[in-house]
Amino acid sequence: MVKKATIFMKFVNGQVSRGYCVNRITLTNREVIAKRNALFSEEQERQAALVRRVEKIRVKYTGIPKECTMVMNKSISTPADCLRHLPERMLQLSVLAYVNGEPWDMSKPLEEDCELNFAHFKDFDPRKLLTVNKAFWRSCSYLLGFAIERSFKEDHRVLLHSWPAPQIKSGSFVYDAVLPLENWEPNDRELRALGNPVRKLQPEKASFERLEVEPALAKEIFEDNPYKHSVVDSFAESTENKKVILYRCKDHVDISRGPMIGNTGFIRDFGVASVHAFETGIGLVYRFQGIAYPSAFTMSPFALGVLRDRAKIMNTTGLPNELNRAPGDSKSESTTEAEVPDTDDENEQTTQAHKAAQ
Amino acid sequence: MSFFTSQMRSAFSTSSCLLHIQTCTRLRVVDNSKIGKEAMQAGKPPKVIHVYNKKRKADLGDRVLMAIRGEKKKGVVVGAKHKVQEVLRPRFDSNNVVLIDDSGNPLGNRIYVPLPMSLRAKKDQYNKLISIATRFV
Amino acid sequence: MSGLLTRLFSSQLQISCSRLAPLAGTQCVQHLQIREKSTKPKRRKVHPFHWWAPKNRADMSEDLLTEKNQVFLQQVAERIYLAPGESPLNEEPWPIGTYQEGSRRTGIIAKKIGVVPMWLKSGKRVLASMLHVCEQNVITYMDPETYARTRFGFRGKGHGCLIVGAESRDPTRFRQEYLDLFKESGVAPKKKLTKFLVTPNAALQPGTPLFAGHFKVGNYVNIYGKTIDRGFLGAKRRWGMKGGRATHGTTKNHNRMGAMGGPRGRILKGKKMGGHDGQERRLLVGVKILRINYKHGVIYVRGPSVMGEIGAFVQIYDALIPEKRPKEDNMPPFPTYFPAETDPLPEDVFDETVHPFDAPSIEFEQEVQVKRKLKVKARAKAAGKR
Amino acid sequence: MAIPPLKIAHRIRPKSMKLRCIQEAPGRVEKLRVMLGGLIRHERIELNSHRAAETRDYAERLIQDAVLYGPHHKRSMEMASFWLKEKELVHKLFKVIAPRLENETRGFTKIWVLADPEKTSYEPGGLPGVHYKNDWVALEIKNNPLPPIRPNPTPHRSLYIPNLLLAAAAASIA
Amino acid sequence: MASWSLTQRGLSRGLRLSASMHASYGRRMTSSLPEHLRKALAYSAMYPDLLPEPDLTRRNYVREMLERQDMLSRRRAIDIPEFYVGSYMSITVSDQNAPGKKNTFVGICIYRRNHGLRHQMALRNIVENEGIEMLYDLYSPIILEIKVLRLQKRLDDDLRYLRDALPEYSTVPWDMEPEPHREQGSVPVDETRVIMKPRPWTQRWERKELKGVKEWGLEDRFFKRAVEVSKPWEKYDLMKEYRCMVPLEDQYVVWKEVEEHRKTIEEEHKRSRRRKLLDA
Repeated sequence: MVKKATIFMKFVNGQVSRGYCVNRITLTNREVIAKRNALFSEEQERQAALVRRVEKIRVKYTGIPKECTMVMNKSISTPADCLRHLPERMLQLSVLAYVNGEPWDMSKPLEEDCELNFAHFKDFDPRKLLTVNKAFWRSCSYLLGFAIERSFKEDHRVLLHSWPAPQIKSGSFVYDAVLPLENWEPNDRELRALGNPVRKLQPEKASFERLEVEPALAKEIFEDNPYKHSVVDSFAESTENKKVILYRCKDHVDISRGPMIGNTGFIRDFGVASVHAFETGIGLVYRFQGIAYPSAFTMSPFALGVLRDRAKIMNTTGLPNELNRAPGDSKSESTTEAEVPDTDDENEQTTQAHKAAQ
Repeated sequence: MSFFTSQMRSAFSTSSCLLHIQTCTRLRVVDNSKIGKEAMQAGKPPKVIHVYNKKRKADLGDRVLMAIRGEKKKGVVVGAKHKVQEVLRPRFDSNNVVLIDDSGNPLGNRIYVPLPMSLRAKKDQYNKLISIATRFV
Repeated sequence: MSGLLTRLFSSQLQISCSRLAPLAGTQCVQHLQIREKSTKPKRRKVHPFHWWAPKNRADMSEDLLTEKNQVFLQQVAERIYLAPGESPLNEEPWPIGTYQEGSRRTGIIAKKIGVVPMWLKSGKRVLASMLHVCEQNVITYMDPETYARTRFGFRGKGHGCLIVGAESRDPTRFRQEYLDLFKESGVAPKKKLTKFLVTPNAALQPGTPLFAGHFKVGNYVNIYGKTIDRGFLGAKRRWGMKGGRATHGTTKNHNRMGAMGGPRGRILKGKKMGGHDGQERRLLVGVKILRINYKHGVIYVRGPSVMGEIGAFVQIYDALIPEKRPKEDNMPPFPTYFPAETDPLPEDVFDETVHPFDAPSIEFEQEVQVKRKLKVKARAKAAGKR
Repeated sequence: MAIPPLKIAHRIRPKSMKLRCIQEAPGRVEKLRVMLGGLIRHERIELNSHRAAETRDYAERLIQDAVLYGPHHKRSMEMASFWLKEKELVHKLFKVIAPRLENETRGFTKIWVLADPEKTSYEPGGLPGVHYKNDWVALEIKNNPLPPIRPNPTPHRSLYIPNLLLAAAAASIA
Repeated sequence: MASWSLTQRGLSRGLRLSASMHASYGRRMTSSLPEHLRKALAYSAMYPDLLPEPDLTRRNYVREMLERQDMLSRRRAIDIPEFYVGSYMSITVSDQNAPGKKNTFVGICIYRRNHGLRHQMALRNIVENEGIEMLYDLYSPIILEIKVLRLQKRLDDDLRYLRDALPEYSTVPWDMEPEPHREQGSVPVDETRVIMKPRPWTQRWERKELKGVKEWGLEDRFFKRAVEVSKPWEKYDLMKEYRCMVPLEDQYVVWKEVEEHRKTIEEEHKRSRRRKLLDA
């Protein structure tokens, strides 16, 4: 515990009051954010230090403008690093990497010789297109959590709950959170202010960092958030190597199965459309709904108005039991995604595309 | 004057290109006044030396001063080959004039060509002239 | 717009969104600015004023909407905006003002569509300009106090201001700032917006449609618009200067303006030279309406000199000079014409001086009758003198 | 002579060709004949945009007459044999091109703005970017056997996020 | 009527249908033009005034429609018969200055110009050895009567060269009686070819490619020069031709209205004209 405290003190130098005590049960929002961030950094450094000897791998790039082979560093180089050896236009376009035909985060290090490709929002391959769309929607949900945590004053302790699997057709991306407020109805200005942290992030092009950690560390990171804390074990069981996948963007850390888009520069007109409160077993939960679209497209304000108005309606994605959901059953994004039946048109089109390809 | 023979006429143009009636335009006398007849027969048609209006371009019914056989005579334009054709304004194949004296009475007593109907609006000025005309168009 | 859209969706899905009611009132601080006016007269203003709401979207190339979705957006627009001629919002209709001495009505927006000849009953041929009244609505009304506080409000002299918009356009073409201008009236965003000064008793509710019935045949109107843009012209074409000789050894001097010098070796200010010609705002004062086709909304005004090309927008409003103001015997509807099914307007109305095309040919009376008329006139004159 | 309207946006007034030869009018006709002959022969030519626009109008009129009246119409034949200097091209116009474009409703020719080859290689079938030569376009007759200049740049439009969202909104209203 | 119903469909659906219609006609009927095309050709010669101005920058469909309505309502009020350049005509107008307030002029129609309500026509005659021309607005309400004395065409569409031809070619007897002509069928063409006066002329007629001139009375150098300055490619200029015509689809809108007008009003006018002739 002492070690934790030192790290923490180092990181928030001068910003926290002197009377700070590690054993305090409740921390403020900012303190929690800083703590998670520090732990994440520490783990990242630790994992980086594990790679003692630099080994080379051959990465075969199979996309446009022409095929090539790059010699990269094993467990260090990421697809984002490979992109730097390609024309700048590819860097501007590419949203998601594909390694050996599988979606791969831009920030995930390459482990062995592989075939590399990239996907973008207007891809010719409909399968890739759907994956990219989902990654976009997922990243937006993630950033909604980022915005919620940063928008409230210090005396309002925010507990992020979870977000359902990305459902673009539901009209909005969602994040559920528990707030120490009763019957809070934000007005238009407050809604606009909620989206501000992400809108400021857009020109920064902050990248998403991926890290696989042991469940114990994940529990330590989320020890202040009972909902996240409780999900860690089930999440770790569902993954292959029994680890928990964490993502960090700026200083926000969250659990997700991924993949995420390369950076926040691909998001345009991020906005929070509405906030709905609903009663559950754990009390009042607020559902934040937002809307955004990729920066690869332009959109008329009128069309965006139509979509925003639709996003104001309560999004019922991931609420199967008539809004009654206990925190223990809460289906975090990772589990819910697997359970959503593949009936929507996107998947139909994918299967058709599969058949056509064969 | 052998100068105006038919062979020579194709060699140079006299006044046919002058479509406005203005100073130096040669006109055709269409009444039977003695001086007019003589001038036309001699091949020396009268030449406008002044137009009695502000525009200095004569239209149908305007008075002009002409040099004819060494004399100054007044006349009324009774036909013109306008370059710009206007509705209900007759376009004649030649620029016709009737010689008059200072009081507006014609010098001759016969007019050989039809006169424009718009001349009848100036009855108080050219009563005599209108009465000797045989035909209006 | 968003409020209307919310209504649309909520009515379908029956989920109340009443918690997201818009703000009670917008608070904005009016900054009063005092600026020194430049002494240099500005001949022409090419760009729109910087305080106007930006209109067209800059880049639409990456919309990449499917045809289905484009149709869907059109359908939404048709449903949420008022149809042409539909009554405005469900708020209380404003009281209709009554005419008093010195009242000033709104004008209407029209398009010049051509010049045709017409014949008067005397047989005289006159030219008439045809002005096609566009589909248009009142967008906003500013009362005199508010209007006086705007940039050019001092010109209003106690008048209020009506903003009228003509020709509905696809809302996906415009920016949000421009779309916001049409929130109050609920009409579809318009291509053309203009401002008319009115007295408060002639104020109209936003959303009110305007028609050709706003005027009557025989009224005199002012017409305001922009002249044809001819671009950069030489002195010969712009001012009708003579130019140089065509032949006799002339080189490069055929189209030049000749001497321009003035006293003491300088050129006088305002010397006519080559330059940009046209595209200037001009006012045509007191032209008579000879005929109105109410069915197709076409006004025929006397004279071929209405400014602009065919298809150019012009503004028509009542003449202001005392002799040509609307008179009591031929008073146009005040504050404007409201269509009533019980009393429809006739299709086509001619002025009494104009010969209608379906009437038999003109035959003049014999001279005897003319003489009698002259006598009557002379008598009337004599009576007047006494 | 009654002429059906052209199905393309044609030039309202002719513009100068800016030829090097001194005689503008006959030189213009001569140049147009060369370009029309090339177009009918190769079915796709590259030239500057201004000349392409001029040539396109004439090509449209020629093909329209050929489709409408056929080879037995005296005037159409006269026109074709004036504008196409080689006899075999006249034959090709009436026997090959006209039957092929019989049911074409939106013009018989097409102008493509040629794209930057580098940029297009990043986005297969992407947008026209900087032209690889200033003001350089391709003029082609429709339905030609040549490979297409640019494949459909957006084949899966309905899967783009704005379209998915709008389609869902439309479905929720209906 | 079958062809006209086709035309109407073409009108309602715009360009698309008509294009396929032309395509099918093009294949089947190569030797003779389809009936609706022939009708359009005949009407555009018969009623050149009813066609709008072909300049695309000045066209407006509302204006053209209203203008056409006015023209047809004027044609209802007064009998404006079919006539061509070259026909012998007599026109009576109201005139304040004329005795009896009516003025009649008889002559040969030498040209028609302008479109719509601005349409004008010029008559020429030789009266007392003086050539006189009168210009009329066709739709002016002061025109009381238009009579066609002899319905015919000449070899050229513009007879202004009669000003420089010998006077006998433009002389029309003042007291000419209207000649009866067949109501149906083609219009006779007067193939008179004129002899020109010696120069000077009002224009250089030898450069105009006139068909109706027999004797020019010119030296060879004039014709040589005419060949030098001629522009033989202009008749092949497809776009020039296209720019000075109203496209076929726009013409159908006009001819559809004209067809109805002919059925109702002109038949009545024709009957009354025939009755008058019989009475005389």
